[in-house]
Parts: sequence; structure tokens; C-alpha cells
Amino acid sequence: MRWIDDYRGASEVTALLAQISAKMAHLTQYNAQQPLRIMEVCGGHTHAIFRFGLDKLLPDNIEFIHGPGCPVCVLPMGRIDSCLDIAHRDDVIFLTFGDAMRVPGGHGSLLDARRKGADIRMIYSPLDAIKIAQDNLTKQVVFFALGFETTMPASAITFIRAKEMGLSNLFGFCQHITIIPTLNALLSDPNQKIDALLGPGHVAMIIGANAFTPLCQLYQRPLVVSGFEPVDMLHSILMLVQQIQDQRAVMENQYARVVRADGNPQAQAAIKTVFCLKAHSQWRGLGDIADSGMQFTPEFASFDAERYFQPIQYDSHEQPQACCAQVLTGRCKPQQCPLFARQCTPQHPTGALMVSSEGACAAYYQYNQECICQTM
Amino acid sequence: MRWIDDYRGASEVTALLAQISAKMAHLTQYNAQQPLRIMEVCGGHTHAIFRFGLDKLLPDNIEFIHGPGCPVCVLPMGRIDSCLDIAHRDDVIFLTFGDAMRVPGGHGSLLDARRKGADIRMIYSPLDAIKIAQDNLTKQVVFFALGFETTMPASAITFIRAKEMGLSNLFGFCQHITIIPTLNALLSDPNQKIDALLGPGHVAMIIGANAFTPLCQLYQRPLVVSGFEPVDMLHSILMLVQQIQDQRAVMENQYARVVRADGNPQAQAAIKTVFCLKAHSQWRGLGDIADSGMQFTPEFASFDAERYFQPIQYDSHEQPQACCAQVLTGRCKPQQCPLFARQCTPQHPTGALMVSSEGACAAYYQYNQECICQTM
Amino acid sequence: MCIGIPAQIIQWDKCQPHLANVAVGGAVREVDLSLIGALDEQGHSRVGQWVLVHVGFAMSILDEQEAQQTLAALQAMSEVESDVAAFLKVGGGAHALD
Amino acid sequence: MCIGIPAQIIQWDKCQPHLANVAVGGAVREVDLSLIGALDEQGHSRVGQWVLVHVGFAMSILDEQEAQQTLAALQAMSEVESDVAAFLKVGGGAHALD
Amino acid sequence: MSNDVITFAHGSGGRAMQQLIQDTLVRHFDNPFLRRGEDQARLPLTQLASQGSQLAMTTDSFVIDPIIFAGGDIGKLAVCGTANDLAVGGARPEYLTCSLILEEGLPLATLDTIIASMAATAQQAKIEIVTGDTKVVGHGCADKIFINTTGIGVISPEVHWGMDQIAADDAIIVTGNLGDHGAAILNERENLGLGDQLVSDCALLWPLVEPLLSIRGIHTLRDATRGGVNAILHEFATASGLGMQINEHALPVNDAVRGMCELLGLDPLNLANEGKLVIITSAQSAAAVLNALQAHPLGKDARQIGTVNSQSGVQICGAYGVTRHLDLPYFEPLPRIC
Amino acid sequence: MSNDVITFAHGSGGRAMQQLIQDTLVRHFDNPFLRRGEDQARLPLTQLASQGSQLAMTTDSFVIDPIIFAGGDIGKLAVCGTANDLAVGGARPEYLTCSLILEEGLPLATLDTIIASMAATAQQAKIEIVTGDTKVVGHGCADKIFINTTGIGVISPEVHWGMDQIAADDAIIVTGNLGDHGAAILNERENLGLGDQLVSDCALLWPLVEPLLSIRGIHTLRDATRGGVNAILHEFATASGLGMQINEHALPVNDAVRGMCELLGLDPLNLANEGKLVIITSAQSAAAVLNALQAHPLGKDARQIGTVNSQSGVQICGAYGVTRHLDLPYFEPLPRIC
Ligand code: SF4
Ligand code: SF4
Ligand SMILES: [Mg+2]
Ligand SMILES: [Mg+2]
Ligand SMILES: [Mg+2]
Ligand SMILES: [Mg+2]
Ligand SMILES: [Mg+2]
Ligand SMILES: [Mg+2]
Ligand SMILES: [Mg+2]
Ligand SMILES: [Mg+2]
Ligand SMILES: [Mg+2]
Ligand SMILES: [Mg+2]
Repeated sequence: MRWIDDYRGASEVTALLAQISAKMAHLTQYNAQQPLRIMEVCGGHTHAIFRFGLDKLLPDNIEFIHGPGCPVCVLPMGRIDSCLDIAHRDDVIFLTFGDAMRVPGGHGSLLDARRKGADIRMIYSPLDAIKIAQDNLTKQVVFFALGFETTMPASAITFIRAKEMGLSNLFGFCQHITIIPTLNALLSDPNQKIDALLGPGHVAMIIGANAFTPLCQLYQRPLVVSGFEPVDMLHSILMLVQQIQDQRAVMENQYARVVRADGNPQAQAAIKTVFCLKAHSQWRGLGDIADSGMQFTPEFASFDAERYFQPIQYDSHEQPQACCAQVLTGRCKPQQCPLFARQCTPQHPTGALMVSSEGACAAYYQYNQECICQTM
Repeated sequence: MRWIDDYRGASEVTALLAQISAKMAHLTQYNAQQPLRIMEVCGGHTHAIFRFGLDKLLPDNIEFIHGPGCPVCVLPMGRIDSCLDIAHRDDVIFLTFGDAMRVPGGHGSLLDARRKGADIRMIYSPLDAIKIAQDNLTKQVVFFALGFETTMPASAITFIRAKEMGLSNLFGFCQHITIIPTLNALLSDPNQKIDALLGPGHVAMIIGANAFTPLCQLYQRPLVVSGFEPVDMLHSILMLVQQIQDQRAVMENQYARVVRADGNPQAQAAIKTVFCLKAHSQWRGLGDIADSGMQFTPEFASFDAERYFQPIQYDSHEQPQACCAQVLTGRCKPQQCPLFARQCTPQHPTGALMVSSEGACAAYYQYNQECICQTM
Repeated sequence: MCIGIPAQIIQWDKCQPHLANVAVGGAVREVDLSLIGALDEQGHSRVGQWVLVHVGFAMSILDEQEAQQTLAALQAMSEVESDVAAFLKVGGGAHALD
Repeated sequence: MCIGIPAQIIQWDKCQPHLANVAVGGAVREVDLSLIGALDEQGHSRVGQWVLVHVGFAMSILDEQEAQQTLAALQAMSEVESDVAAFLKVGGGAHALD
Repeated sequence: MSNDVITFAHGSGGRAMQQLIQDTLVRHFDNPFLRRGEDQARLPLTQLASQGSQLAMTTDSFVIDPIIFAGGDIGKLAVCGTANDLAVGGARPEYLTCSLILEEGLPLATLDTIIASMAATAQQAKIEIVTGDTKVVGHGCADKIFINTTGIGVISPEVHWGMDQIAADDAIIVTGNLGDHGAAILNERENLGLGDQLVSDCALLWPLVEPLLSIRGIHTLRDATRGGVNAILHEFATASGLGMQINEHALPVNDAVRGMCELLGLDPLNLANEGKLVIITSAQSAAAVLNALQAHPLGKDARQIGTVNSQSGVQICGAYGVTRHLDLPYFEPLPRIC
Repeated sequence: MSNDVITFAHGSGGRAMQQLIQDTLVRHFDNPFLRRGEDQARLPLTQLASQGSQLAMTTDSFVIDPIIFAGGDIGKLAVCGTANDLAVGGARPEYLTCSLILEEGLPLATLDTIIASMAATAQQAKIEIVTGDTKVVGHGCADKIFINTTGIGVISPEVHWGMDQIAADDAIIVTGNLGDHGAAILNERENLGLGDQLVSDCALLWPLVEPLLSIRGIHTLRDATRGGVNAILHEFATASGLGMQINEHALPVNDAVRGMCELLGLDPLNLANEGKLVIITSAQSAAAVLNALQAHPLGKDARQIGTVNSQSGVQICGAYGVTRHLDLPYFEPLPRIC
């Protein structure tokens, strides 16, 4: 398929690996014990790294730190429990992307709730929520609006349409979160071990590549906004290595075919109409981060499921032994968590990093645990 | 089983038949063309006549006219449609005796509605409704309170209990009807052909045998309150024949082991607390009859499903060719209805007399239509 | 209409005085006694009594004496009438009894 | 997170201007164009254009020129680098390519 | 919490399903056919062919509510039902398949109970359950558990039972009380609260059938399940073109079922049985058949209830000598109350 | 109005059921076994035994939603699925049973379409549907219609296929594009609106299997249904104790399925097929097998996707030469989107 296969070519991958290896061979400050640590911010990148074996192909003085950019992995248990509270009410149809179905809250997952009789349905597009609400006027239809900036505009347009149509039985449970405050929080941690960042291409598509520039300046770390195919990612890594070699620390945009410097203005406008920043938001494993989550604007407050249903607000008691926070911040590897592959498995995840195949722990479990690490 | 088998003995049946035959042989004004016409008021009697073949055993100068005492058979289509309207609402659990499940309204039966998704359940006792209401506090539980005086006290006690318990999610759709105004209407019809009446034993158990005395006096017809076993019924018929022979027309009570002259005072009190007469009620096939139906008293009006749900009130358009009215009033036999066994069958009943196996038409269809009428 | 069946009260618990178990043949069912009273006129439990049951309620107490009288009368009649019956059988009406 | 896939606009109906059909490989799906505009800068239909699709919306128009340049540069590099690749293969790192 | 009930994972073809199959089905049914784990069981055909020249094959799906009831459970029923459909053809039940449709949320412990019950019933009858299938459907897309069993066996060479053998003057025999199963199920399903004397008669009937193989003059037999004895008599009447005449007073009904039928206006002839046969035999053989039946506990209440005549349809002769046509109800009987 | 949908009456054993069986099942499946109307079909055992010494028997329940989909319907699927489970054992499918669980409210016209489709599919394969069963459950107690089919056939005497034959260095072959059925169903069930190029591959595979009977060196075959090719490879690996190594770039996937998988983050290896085989054959026979397969339209895209090795589990070699273990997902895959 065009635009995909173009960026999976073996010869380009070979060449990029060669370039990277050659450059890394000269950066002698990095070795297998003290590797160059690149955080891929986005779960999509994490998934691609394992799917294509990029970690195995790269020289061993490069190491990936799997970042917080998987909306499912950073979802606090208490938020799922609030969703369950709403979904279990009579006359509620609860809509979610497939991604969130298995995330465990303190009282089970949405999949468990459906098993107990709640009407919970998977959708592909937020627009599907409008159709379902129209078809079920005597029910309350609640859309679990989950995701980073990439997904926000789709939610926003959906509620703008609902408002135009006067649809009063559609609600949103807003769990939209924004990545830059979280990167700020991570990078300002004195214990962090991040040398460079692979920037999230699809978030940048909305907010613009330039939105990442202040981060680079403030923390003096190189960041390359990257596409999601192997060639994209190796190309971005090469650009990062080049910056390291040049001792620069700037934002560069490898994914320019998709990402503009200023992003998508229509999408930004839609977001601004429907959502505004919340003072505080919880992130699983990361705790409270100021200005990192969204809520409905006063103009759209009538769509706010939390306002309408007043669900119980649960505390998110995480398992004390779980190392999700350390894994998310690059301070330990999944297999160093005492629960990994024992108490915490994809079938019975303790932490959210084990739920989505974009979560670092699930990816390690699926692709690495039994990996024979043999190359042809 | 005691009290049942005692009244099914072949020797008693033989003796009674012999007595009746002997007496009827002397009443020469009655012959096969001009028989003595006895209306069994109650559907329970109709059922027993066919089940035990009493019509075949009796001399052919006695003929049964199947009366209006089957609550299902006189249920107007419009009332079923109002039930359907309520049952289809979200959050309603609709409870009914099995008897009413298949009765066709203009928009199908309760069984059809359940097929389309309505939560409709069969119960054996009105008290079951209390349990279901307690177990489903977020739903509205509606009990279809159907039946003659026999069933009214059970409904009444149920709502008295619900009131004591403060149960606010239980309602009654009241289709309780009372038999005496209807017998009055039938007997006052100048075209009626009723010579004597088998009185409904279980209604009399509640209202008392004496309640039928005025009818006998007013219309000069013998009436014997009868039990439901073959010996009971033949005994009652013998008593009727004796009155005819003696040219008397009084109320007699064959069923004294169950029925007191003044009925059951507790039951009457319960009815009076919860229900009162309505000015007008529709009867299928018989039209409007004054003072023949019940409604909730003002004190119990909060339980009235019609008040709470304001269901659409449907007209009861009956099939113009259907002869239900004539059959109910003894002016024609089921097989003389042009729809009988053609358009109107137990699987697809046009008229209500074809629904319940206590309905005259269903009984004819089931027991008589193909009957070989052979005796051993 | 109104199926009513004779049943014998077989169990009663004074903690739930308005309820009792009755037997209908081998079937046992809990019924409500409110409409006949939990206790009899002498204030005794009704266990052993026969009642008529409809939609989960005991509606009437069966009157044994009344019943005996009727049945005795009928039996007497059936003895007297055996000749008539025999006559009917031989004479061959449209019906007969085995 | 945020799966976004390139797709080509293959069908558009001016009666429903905010909707179009796109092809992703052989799969066809209706997407919403609101976030990129139903028409291009010249006021023409976007049929034939490539867009990035996420949750049923076209989120960005793929820039062909930009893409050509990058790919050309990479291809050039891969030709130049064939020696390096061969070296790596022979020299035997922890990894290799077929 | 979520690991002790059936989830979609148990039906997805993935690891959870393999585990369920091994831990529950293969464990309880354990036999070499199943252990091979192929897509099909491979059965000794030559050995089967040595027993006779006709292979009997039958299938039934079981959808009962409640799934565990007085006298049995859906697992026992699923084995007995199919085994009995083979037995009534004169075939000893040999091999069964077991196909499960499970509703998301079914407790694994319940499933285990049911499968253990199937295994125990099969073992008692020396039946091997040789292949199976498991599907999981969403909450509200099935009612807890449905089981299909399909069975095969070889028809004993000396028997030629079939509805085409039915002849006028044959005796109609039932092997015991009517309606026990239907009454027990109705009582539990509709919460009628009619006590614990209503118990399903669910049983394996081969032990009752086997002694009949050698009796000459038996024309056909059938287990009287759904629709009761009435439905079977109608099938016989339709297939043979003859009349089935039964005597009401001869019908065996136990006291609890009779009580229930009086209370709810039902007829035991229309209630299901799961351990009763209707047998059509020549009048001369009736006594021998009854003797053989009554010698077995499952047949102790066996009796002749009527005779085949040259008319048509099903006729019932009441207590006072009136004979009437017995209609086959169009519907499953509903309680009549008010 | 109420007479054109399934009602409880159709499952009650009464007249409505008899009518449904005659008008729908017996009419479409028409054959002498079924027409006899006994509780069990009586099949010619002697004739079966003349074809071989092993009887293959298999069962499957079909619970698909939607019941009619691009490329087939639940009826066609129910015949193909069970016939294919016989075929992969080397047995020509001979006789099938058909057991229906119907939800109250199912339109009779829909049922008729499905039964007609079963009949047509069976006829095409010269399979007789010899006995059946019909149950009706209440609204919300099943999902429209579930079908169980159980099949038997005689295993061709020259074949000894089985997982116990798998050996290191064997070739792993698939007979065509992966995931067509799973993709088509997911698209329709979840209303994904991904166009009409997603079509189930539901097909009878005996015509593809028959030419393989005479090829020596074939070790085992399996239709890759639920769980996809991945699940079958795991079964092979577990049963044989050997490793299954496949090459990602060799996997045949059609363009529409690939598009869908990219959009939803799915892997075609985990998607169900209903017309594809996975074949393990000795390396020497691989070419002959591929030739035989490619000569048939159902096998035109057949190719070798990997080899058996002496390790364990399933390994996949990616485009850049990295080999990794391929996990068998614990769950049915859910779309990943946000
Ligand atoms: S293994 Fe589980 S608990 Fe441990 S870090 Fe990973 S997700 Fe968290
Ligand atoms: S046959 Fe039908 S329409 Fe005619 S009188 Fe009877 S119930 Fe009414
Ligand atoms: Mg069967
Ligand atoms: Mg059966
Ligand atoms: Mg049977
Ligand atoms: Mg299977
Ligand atoms: Mg359920
Ligand atoms: Mg199978
Ligand atoms: Mg299969
Ligand atoms: Mg298979
Ligand atoms: Mg059957
Ligand atoms: Mg449904």
C-alpha cells in the first residue's frame, strides 16, 4: 500500500541502520552499559519498535525508553471505576474504543461490566455515537472520550454536531489528555535518564511540530517528530544521533509529509470550542500533573457525563509493588518489575502497561519474553 | 386426591345422569330442537363440560349456552393494546397470569410484545409482584390485575401490602370485572334464550350465594351455584331440572362445602378498600355495561397504572364478521360463526373465545370439531 | 375462570402467621391465609384443615360436614338409581357408561 | 497511540460535502472532511488526494512533494550506504539483514 | 474475579480456549479419541460394522432453563436425551459428540459441574464422548449454556422397529408416570414454589430397552420428550395413518404432578418426560413387554394405556366413556389461573 | 403478523413445530433418511465400512453475528465448517446432522433462506443431512439462530494424517490469503463501514483436499478457522513439540484485509478463515502439494510460509530478519484505535 510500503523498504532500513551504527560507533560516550537513551513518547512507536524488531536491529549502545504516550496505559484505575458506575446505570449505553475495553479499574474492566449486563459497545469513530444516540432517544448515550490531542478534534466535532442537532441524550466522559505538560513533568525530574526524544507524529499533526520547540530549549534535549513506519523511525533516530554528534538540541520534523509546523488550525479551533484545560489530572503511574487534562467548556457543559451522572469519584489505589511509574519514566525495564509475567500478565493485568499492546510491559511480554533473539 | 376424586365417581355420575334423564323425559316441552337451555356462566364450567364430555352424556333435550364468565374471553382488544403500550415502555416489567399472554389486541398479544423485547413475565400469584418490585427498585413493575371477584381479593391484599411497605414502583392495570351486572344485561335482553343458570361457584365463594337471589327473582330463572367437578355439575343440573319441574325459580347452593350464603367478609373488605365500581366498562362482544368494572379507590390511586402511565386508550374494533357476541349470549353456536376454524383458530384467534381453552370456541375447536362422538 | 383447588394445610409457622404450606396432591405450595384468618375460631392453628386455593391465597375453608352430607345423599341416590342406570345401558341411548 | 493511516479519497458527493469515501488498501471507508475542508485551496474536489485518517476523520493532507524529497534522499543514501551495509553484514554485528 | 467466569477469551481460539478445553472437557471426558486433539474423532469402523448393518445417528440441542434442577442438570439431560434417541431405534449408544455454547459470565464452577455430570452419565452408560466444540457468546446472546450432543450406535440386527410397523389392534404402552420432567422444570423456571416432590425423570433408557430387543412383536418405541406422550401419539398416528386410542383412567400420573396440573389447568399428557418410553407392540406381545419393563426399576409403573385402531388421529376415552379427539396443542401449554 | 416469525410454538413439540420441520427442514434437505421421521437416522453401515476402516466424526456449533454476511451465511458456514473438519482428516464428508436453536422473533423467511443455503451447500458437496433438531428460546436468550452440525465420513485408507506425523524440516503451506472471513465479519458486526471488498472465504474444502490424498509426504492439515493461522500453528507446535517458523513477508494477505488491519491495529494471522488450510508436508513433497493446490481455484494463492524446526513454539521472521516468538493471544483481538 502506498505511503506505507514506501516506508518499509529493506534497503532504506539497511542504509539507515548502517548510518546510525557508523555514527554511534564514533560516539564513544555511549556503550551497552551506558547507552544513548531515546524515549519514544508515543505508544504507536513502542508498538512499531517491537513489531519490526527495531530494538534488536539498532546497535546496543542505543536503548529505548517507552514513554507515557499511550492513553490507555496512563488511565488511572479510578477513572475506569467512574465509567463503570455510569455504564451500570439503567438506560445508559456506554460507548468506547476497543482499546479501553480491558483496562482494569479497581472494580473490574468495561468488559467485565458488559458481562454483568451493562450495555457497553465498541465504536470506531466518535461520529458513531451520534447515530446511536439518534437511534436510542429514550436512553442516555455516553461516549468515553479518551485520547491525546490526535483524538480530541474528532470528539469535539462530534459534540459540536450534537449541539447543532439539539441532541440532548448524548454525553461525553472526558478523559482527553495533553502530552506536553507530562513531558515537562518527566523531563524536569532530576532522576530522569532521557537523552533524546522521538516526538509523537500524530499529536504534532494537530498541535504542530513547533509546539515541541520550547521543551527542547528548556531541557536541552533533541526531539525529532517522527512518522510510524520503520524507515520513519530509523530516519528520526539518525537525525537525533546527528544532533547528539553536533551537540545540538532542537526540534526537527521528520514527518513533514503529514505534520505542519503549526499543525491543523481547524482541529485546534474545534478543540478550543468544546474543551478547555483542567487544573489537575491524574495519570496512572505518574500522579497528578497540572494542566494535563481536558474538560468540557462551559458552553458544552451540558454534554458532560460527569456533571450529568455525578459518578462516584474513585481514588486510584495502585498495587504498591507495581513498577508502572518507574517503567513509564525509564527508571526500570518491565522485566524488572516484581509482578511482571507473574501476577501481571496480559490475561490478568495488574498495571495498565500490560493491557494495551502499546503498553511497554505487554509489548515486552508478547514480543520479548520468550524471544529467541535470533537473526537470520 | 381428596375433594376432587370424591366428585368424579362414575357411580354418582351414572345415578345423576339417570335421574336427570328420567326427569327430562317427563318435561315434554323440551326436545332436541327446543332443548332446555342452561347457561353455565363460568369458563371453568365450560372447560369441565368439554373435558368430561358432559354435553354428550346428558340427554339431547338439554343444551349448554356458554356464558361470559371467562375474564380472558370478554377482554376488549383495546385493553390489551393499552397493556402493550405500557409494557413496551423502557424500564417497565409487566406481569400477567399465563391466561392473558396470547389474547390478541389490535396490535398483537403480550406474547408478541415479549418477542419484540418487552419485559413481560408470567406469575402465578399477585404476591409475586411484590417480590419482583422489591428486586427491581429502579424499574416500574406493572401487574395486569385481571379477573372476576374471585381474583380481586388477591389483588387487593397485594396493593394493601405494597402500601404498608411504601413500595412506590408497583402498579396495577385494573381489568377486574364483576359478573352480576353482566348477567343482568344478558337476562334483560328480550332475545335471550336462557332457561336456567349454573351459577359461578368461585365468584359466589367471595360475594356469597345470596348475591344471586335478586337475579332469579327479577328474571324468574332458576340458578344453582355449582362446584366444578362432574358430580357437582350434574348435581346442580339435577337441581335446576327439579326447579323447572316444580316451576320454581330460586337461587340454590350446590357448592355449600365452599360457598357460604354471605361469602367471604374479609375478602369483601379487602376489595372495598382497594377497588370501587367504574361507571362504565367495555366487554368484548357485549359492549358497554354500566357498573361492571372496577377501578382503584382514591386512596389507592397512586398504584393505578393508567393514571401513572396514561396509556393510549384504544377503541376496540372487532372483526365485523365475528360472532363472539352472539356466541356469548347463546344466540349462536361457535361452529355457526363464519370465521370458526377458518380465519379464527387457536393458533391465530380472531375472537377472544378462541384464545382461552375456557372460551366456548376454543373448547369446541379442541374437543368437538373432529369429535367422533363415539361412546364405549 | 378462576381455577380454585382444594388443598390441605400441612405446615404453619407462627413467626409468619399469614403464610402456610398446603398440599395439592403431592405438590406443596405456600399460600397466604389473610383471607380466611391465620387461626381458626378457637384460636388454633389450621394445620390439617382443607382450604380452597386460588392464585396463592386460601379463599375458603372447606366444610367437611356439609360435604359429607351431600356425598352421602348422592351415594344413597346412586344405590337407588342403579336400576335406572342398568335400564339406560340396555335401552341404549346416545350414551352409555362403562 | 493514535493509529493514523494514509488513505486516498476516491469518492465525494457534493450533497454531503463533509463526507468522502477513502481507500485504505482494498478497504473503503467513509470519513469526515471537516478538519481538512471539503474542497482544496482551488475550490476543487479532493478526489485523488491522500489524507491521514484517524477515528473516521481525515486529519491531514499528505504532502506528496515533501514525501518525494525525503524518499529520494533516503534512496540516495541507501545507494551510497550499500558498502557500509555489506561491511556490517560481513563484520558481523549482533544483527544482520537478508 | 474475572477469571472464574466464562469470558470471550474462552471462545476466541486463543490460549484461554485451549486451557478450558484441556482443563474441563478433556479432563472429564478423558479418552484416547479426544486426547488426539484432531479436528475429528477417528472411530473403529470395522468394529462397528461387525455389530450390525445399520448405523443409527441422532442429534439434539439442549436449552433448558434452569440448567440445574431437581433430578438432573443440562449435562445429564444432554447425554440421556441423545442416548435415548439411539436406544429407541434399537441401537446401543456408543459415541457422542459434545458441543457447547456458553454465555459470557457463566461461572466456570457451574460449567465444571455440568461437564462432570455429562461425564458421569456417559461413563455409567459406557458411552465415549469423542469430539467436541466450544463457543462463547456475549452476555444476553444465549441463556447460560446450550449443549448439543450427537450420537451414533449400531442397530441391533434382530430389531426392525419403526413407525411403519404400527398396526391396528397393537397395544400402546407407557413405561411410567407422565409429565415428571415438564412439571419439575415448569415449577422451577416459573418460581411456582410447588415443593420438592416435582422431580425430573431424566434417565438413560438403554437398560430398559435392551431386554426388549429379543421380544418379537414390538413395533416401535419412542421416548416421550417435548410435547409429552400426546406429541408422540400424534407422530405415530400421522406416520401410520392409524388411530391411537387411549384411556384417561389408565394414564399413570404421580400425585405431585397431578396436583400441579389441577392448580394450573394443565394436562400431564402434554408435559415433557425424559425417562419414559411409549411402546407400540402387538397385542400378543403386550404382556411380555410389560413383564420385561416392570422387571426394571425404570419401568416399574409401566402399563398399557390404549390400543391402536383403524381410525385416525388420537382419541381419548374419558372416565365416563365419552371418547373425544385429543388435539395436539399448537402451543406449549401456559398455566391457566384466573 | 405473528405468523411470519419464530414463536415458542415452533419449539414446543406441538403442531407448529411439526409444521416447521416439514415445511422448512424436510422440504429443503429432502432425503429418505429424514423422511422416515424416526428419532435417529439409519445409515448404511456395511457400505460405509467398505470404504475404509476409520470413521471420522466431528461437531461444531455456529454462532456467528451477523447471520448473513458478504460471502455467505450461517447456513453455508455450518455445512462447510463441519465438512471441512472431516476433510482435513482425509474423510469425504458423507452425512451431516443439523440442530437449530432459534430465537423467538426470527423471521421465518430468514430461516428459510438459511436452510436453503445449507441444503444448496450440502447438495453441492453431495452430503446428506440425515437428522435434525429444533429448539426455540425466548427473545434475548439466543442471538437469532445457532446451528450445530455434526458430520461423519470414512477416512481414505491411504492417508494417515495427524499432528503426530509432523517432523522437523517439514514445509508449512497455506492455501491462500489470510483472515478474509474474520475481517468480513468484524467489518459487518461492528459497523465499521469498510466497504464491500471484505468478503468471507467460506468454502467447502474437500475438492482441494481430494487431490492431496494420493500425494505421499503430507503430514497433517487443518482448516484455519477461529484464532486464525496463528492458533493452528500453536496447536501444531504444542502437539508435535517442534517449532513452527514462518516468514512475515511470505504471508498472503489481500489488499482489503491488509487495509483493515492497518486501520485497526490487527494482525491477519489472528483473524479467522473459513476456506483456508494449513498443511504440513515433507520438504520433498512441498512442490507437489503446491502444484496440486494451485491447480484448483480455491488454492490458487497457496504458498509455503515457513518450515518446521527443532525448536519449540511459533516463531515469525520479520522483514528485516529479526525472528521473534509469536504469541497466541489470550483474547480475541479488539480494534486498537486511539
Ligand atoms: S508488569 Fe504490570 S505492574 Fe509491573 S510495571 Fe508492568 S504493567 Fe505495571
Ligand atoms: S370463531 Fe372466533 S370470531 Fe367466531 S365467535 Fe368464536 S372466537 Fe369469535
Ligand atoms: Mg434427536
Ligand atoms: Mg430427543
Ligand atoms: Mg426422541
Ligand atoms: Mg470446533
Ligand atoms: Mg441470561
Ligand atoms: Mg469440529
Ligand atoms: Mg471447525
Ligand atoms: Mg477445524
Ligand atoms: Mg430432537
Ligand atoms: Mg437478539
